[in-house]
Amino acid sequence: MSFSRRRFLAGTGSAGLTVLGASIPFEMVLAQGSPIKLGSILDNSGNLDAYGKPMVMATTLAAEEINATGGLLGRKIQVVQYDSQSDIALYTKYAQQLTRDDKVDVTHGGITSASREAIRQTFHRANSLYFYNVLYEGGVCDRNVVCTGTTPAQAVEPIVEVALKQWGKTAYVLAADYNYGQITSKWLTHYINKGGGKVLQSSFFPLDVSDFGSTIAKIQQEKPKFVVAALVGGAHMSFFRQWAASGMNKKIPLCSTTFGVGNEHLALSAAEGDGILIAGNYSQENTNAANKDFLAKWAKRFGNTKLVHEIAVSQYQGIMLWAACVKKAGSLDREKMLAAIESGISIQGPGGTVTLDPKTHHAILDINVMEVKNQKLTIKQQFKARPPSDTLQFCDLQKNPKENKQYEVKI
Amino acid sequence: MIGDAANFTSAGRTHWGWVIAIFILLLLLPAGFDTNTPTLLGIWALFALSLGLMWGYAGILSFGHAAYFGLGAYTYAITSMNLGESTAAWIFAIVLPAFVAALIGAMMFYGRISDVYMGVITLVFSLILAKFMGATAGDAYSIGNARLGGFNGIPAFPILNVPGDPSTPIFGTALYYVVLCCLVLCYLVSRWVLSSAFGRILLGIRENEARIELLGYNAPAYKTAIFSLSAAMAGMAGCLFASWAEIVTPALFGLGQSVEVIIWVIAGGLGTLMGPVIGAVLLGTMKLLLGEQTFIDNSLVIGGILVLVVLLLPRGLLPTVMGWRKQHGQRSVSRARSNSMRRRGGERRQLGAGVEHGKAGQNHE
Amino acid sequence: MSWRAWTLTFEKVAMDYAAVVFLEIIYMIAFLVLTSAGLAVVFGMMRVINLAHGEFVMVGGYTTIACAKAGVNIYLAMLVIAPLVVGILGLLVERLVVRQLYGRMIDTMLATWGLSLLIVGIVTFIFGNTAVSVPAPIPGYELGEFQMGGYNLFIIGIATLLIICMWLVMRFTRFGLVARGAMQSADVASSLGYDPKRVYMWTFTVGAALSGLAGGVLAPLTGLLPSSGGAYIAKAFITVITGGAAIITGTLSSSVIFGTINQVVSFGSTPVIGEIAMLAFAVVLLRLMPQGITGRFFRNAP
Amino acid sequence: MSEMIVETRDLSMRFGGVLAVNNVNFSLRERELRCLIGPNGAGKSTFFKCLTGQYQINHSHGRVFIRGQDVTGWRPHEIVQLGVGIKTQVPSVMNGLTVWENLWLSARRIHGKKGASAEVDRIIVELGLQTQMRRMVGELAHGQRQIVEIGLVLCQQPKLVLLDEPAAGITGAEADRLVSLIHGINQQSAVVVVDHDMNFVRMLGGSVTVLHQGAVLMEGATDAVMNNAKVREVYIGNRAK
Repeated sequence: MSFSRRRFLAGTGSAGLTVLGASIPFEMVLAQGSPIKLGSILDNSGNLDAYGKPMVMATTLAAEEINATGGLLGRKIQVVQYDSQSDIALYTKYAQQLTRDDKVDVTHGGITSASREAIRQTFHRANSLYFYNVLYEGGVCDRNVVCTGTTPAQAVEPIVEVALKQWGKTAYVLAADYNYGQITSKWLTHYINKGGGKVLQSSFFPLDVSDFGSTIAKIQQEKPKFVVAALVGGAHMSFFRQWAASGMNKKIPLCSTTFGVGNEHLALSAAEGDGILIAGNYSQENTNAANKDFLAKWAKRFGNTKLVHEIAVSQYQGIMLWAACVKKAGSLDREKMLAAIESGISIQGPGGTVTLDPKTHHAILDINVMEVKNQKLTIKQQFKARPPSDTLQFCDLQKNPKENKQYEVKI
Repeated sequence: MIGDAANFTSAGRTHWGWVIAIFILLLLLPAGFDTNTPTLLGIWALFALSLGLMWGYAGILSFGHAAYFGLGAYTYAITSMNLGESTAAWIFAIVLPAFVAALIGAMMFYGRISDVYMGVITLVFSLILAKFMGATAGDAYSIGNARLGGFNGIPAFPILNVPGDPSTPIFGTALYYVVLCCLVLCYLVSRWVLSSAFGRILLGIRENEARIELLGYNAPAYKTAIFSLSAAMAGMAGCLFASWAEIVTPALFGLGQSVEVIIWVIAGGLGTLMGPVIGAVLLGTMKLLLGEQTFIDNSLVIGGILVLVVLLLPRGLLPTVMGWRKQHGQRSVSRARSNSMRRRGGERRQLGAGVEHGKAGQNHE
Repeated sequence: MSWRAWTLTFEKVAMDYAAVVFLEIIYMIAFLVLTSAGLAVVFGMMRVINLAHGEFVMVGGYTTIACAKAGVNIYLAMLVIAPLVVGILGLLVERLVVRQLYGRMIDTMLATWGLSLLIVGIVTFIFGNTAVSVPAPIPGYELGEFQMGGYNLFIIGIATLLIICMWLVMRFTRFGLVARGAMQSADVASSLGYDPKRVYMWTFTVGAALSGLAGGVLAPLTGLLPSSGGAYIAKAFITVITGGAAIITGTLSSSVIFGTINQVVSFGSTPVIGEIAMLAFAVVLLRLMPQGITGRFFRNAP
Repeated sequence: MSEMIVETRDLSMRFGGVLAVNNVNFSLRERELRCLIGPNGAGKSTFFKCLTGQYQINHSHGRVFIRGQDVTGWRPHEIVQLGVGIKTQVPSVMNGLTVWENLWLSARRIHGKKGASAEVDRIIVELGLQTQMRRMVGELAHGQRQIVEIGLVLCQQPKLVLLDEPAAGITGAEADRLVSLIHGINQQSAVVVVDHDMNFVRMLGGSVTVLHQGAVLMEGATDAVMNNAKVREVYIGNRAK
């Protein structure tokens, strides 16, 4: 059940539930025996809600699905959902509540890398298992954490290859001004240099910047062959608007590491969005059975599949992976769970086969290079089972399980 | 100096009975309740107290008081990360905001900048800090081994520890007691300041700055001093907040923080010390409760309250209640009346001044 | 290609780039004028600082986007409907709140501040806390080597028009006469035989309508959140106060100063540093002229 | 200039186009009582504000000496600290504070914490404000507020007292008290009274300086000035307008 006000006003979903609100623990079903507690902190409102809302829906869908098939270890799952309202400070508050008060068995949450870094240590200290299910800049090496989203080696490298091949060798990088953007831009430079290209300039923008006039002029001054946008959030959407409004989308091609993740391609008109190149694990056009099945369930539960996007799917896949681990471990005991996580376990998700890499606790994923065509993400090229090779360079949790840091690429 | 307190009543007096009673109650609170939220409320109360002292007694309203709250928090985070030990960080987090405020205060008050114009400057300063901190994600921006982190803020810095012993951090109930003590301490300090000649001269400045100067007092110096003291308290609150939240983010400098504290003070009662504390606790509690549901947006409620308070009880909660309690005590009523009269009069005077200056030069004689 | 030809093309590009920068500066000035006009009218004539101004702008924007999404002609939406809606909103606010507080500047600021939160809450309740936007209705155009947003020109045009209209009204209409009187001292209106309360009521309504217009016109460029008002009010507040009491001259002069600083620095470094520079300069300016620009220079200008 | 307690040399004050004070040379001996008169717009208050530092004078516009010190460009509180007591045109008191508190704030600077209370009590008796001492000044009648402000001046035990229109808007009876008060003050200190109310000036006696269009028109004993044709012409001509 989504708790969006609009749904409430539209009359679907009862006022009672809505009043309960997204941040009050609610019984998914009346469990026989104490339920397994699955914590979740997501931005269900605010600047980042375009990412968060579908993820909350995915969480609900996954939990209901598991419960419908008898739950785990004979126990139902209870989702403890908090809305962090796009406010980093709330993440730490709710993370503390999840570990200290709710004593959850696992937490699937966090959207921006800022939020992840804000709560990761809290879970680490509390020895409370934490799944981060969003594409990110890679490098997190922490035995307590599982990252099921794509990393630069998986999504950024292929898109850079394609871009360099079909557009040319010089690029201009625009990135959100926080750890995701900063580190991702380093990886971009790394891969572009590797491909014999050159980054003319990288500019960073705080999440509340929504006027890109001077930037667009600067880009034209630099005359790159293509532009890479690692922009995040509602305010940054207006870059794509202003880019199109100035007619640049006809002159300099654009690729993005984040576009589509917040369903930007639906918010923009076809004229504005067409031709933007992106790469990710999921496209609604995936033909595999798991995806057909997933979309059907989603449509049945929420009316239509309009909002399904990359990280909603990886949230779903993350929960399913965790469920698989619980089944394999046959218990919620920490060591047994970690053993299961590091057993090379894998599932069939809407994004294809998802396998957990024992060394890094990251996912091995299929990658699609996609192009925006009249508000759809059409697949141009597929890469099967790409490993998180970036993180693999640094991180081996089986050799040194005590490790707890995030590695960055050195330029 | 207490000898003449009987005659000098406008500075208010310590209601020892209440203070002790409440203090004991709060001491016992952890027995019955989880201290996580009360700690936060205590921190907010301290923040409100810092503004209440400056605004209510010296008539200086800062539209960007969050600047000093945030400075305290960041200073603490950065210093403690570099030193690994919190005591020095704690002291620094109080001194630095005080120092910065002294500079800005001197700049404003010696420059004869008043009411709205002062409002803009205080506001702008907090905005500058917020903008800057929000744009420091690059690795270039790091102080010692603390990365400012821009939008990320600074997570995972050492929280407060028992002085001299980094291995035993203060959190949970212990932190609650620390906050409680800081709050009481600051309350008593404020009381002492107000009962001193310094405090009384501030009252004079609030009532009629020109006259105080014509009595031979250097008003800008006094205003700068109280501004700095208030900032020190705000900084202390920020430092405690950092230790409570275990993260500092640019939002701490934000407009929202500044607005909220103003609302707490005005709703609780301008010109009292207990008022702001009560305002912070009540409205803070409400904010947290509203935050736990998404049916009604909490800014809707907070905003509504502010409008109603300004319209219906311009003197704020506490003085109104006091007014009811002592309906028959002639003095308090008369004081109450002239208090509210003062607030209106005050606005008029500032306004008048603004207009006069605006045309200074056309009116010779 | 020959050195001469190369330098020629280079100069050509440099020229174009200069033109681009210049246009961006003008655009920022227009932006500031638009977003501050409403606040300036109210402050200049009533010495009331309406801190719900940003939210008025935001409501104007939402009105426009809502109408456009509902299929209404977007120009009709932004130029007529938005000002109308916000104007009415302003009228209500004046009658219900501001009227009670005349002469109490700080109290008015606090009440309107509360009002702003209230409006944010209501908009959040209706539209949800989600970014909304519409495509700009005007295509880009080529300026030599460069592509420019055509819609920016439209905004510049509207801002210029607005200033001219305000000046004409101030200069030639009875309302303007009373207005200029009221700017000098509050009693003038009554001495001219107008009920000050009526004058204030209409002033506030007009101010609100201007804010609505600004919101409507700016809506297509930047996406809107219910909290967007905050960004407007901060800039407008600073622009107006620094400008001082004279509505048009003040707003225009401070807009020019801040717009130029903001954009020049933005081009030199980043938009954020640009804004910081603008804010810092506002402090310096107020320190030098504690009564705002027009408090110091051209005092009797409208 | 030692025995001169106030002296201005070629003092001028200009507002925009208007020359409000036109190089005035004014001087006052210790313990002298001087009335500064002139029609409205003569520049009395501007001149007064130049003495009190409320208007800053830059050195190109003349000099002001008080008690032998060149105070040109000083700020009010610095001038006051030389032992100058000032009462401004509109009664400037702290409305939100009680009479006692107002006086205490004044006495505090001279008499310190200990002495202040005693001094205040003494002054309150002297001014006969016992019954009002705990009332808010804001609640008092205009005349009483004037008295309180005189009290503020008294508490400072000034060597020089500057009074701007002390008689404005007070009743006849109060006027008499005011006169005796001022004479009392004049026992220890020099007094400058700015006023345009001729009768009040007569009651005060002492010498008179007449300002006209920012310049000194004439100076002398009260009666002499009052009967001077030029002065009358100025006043009456002014009335006629």
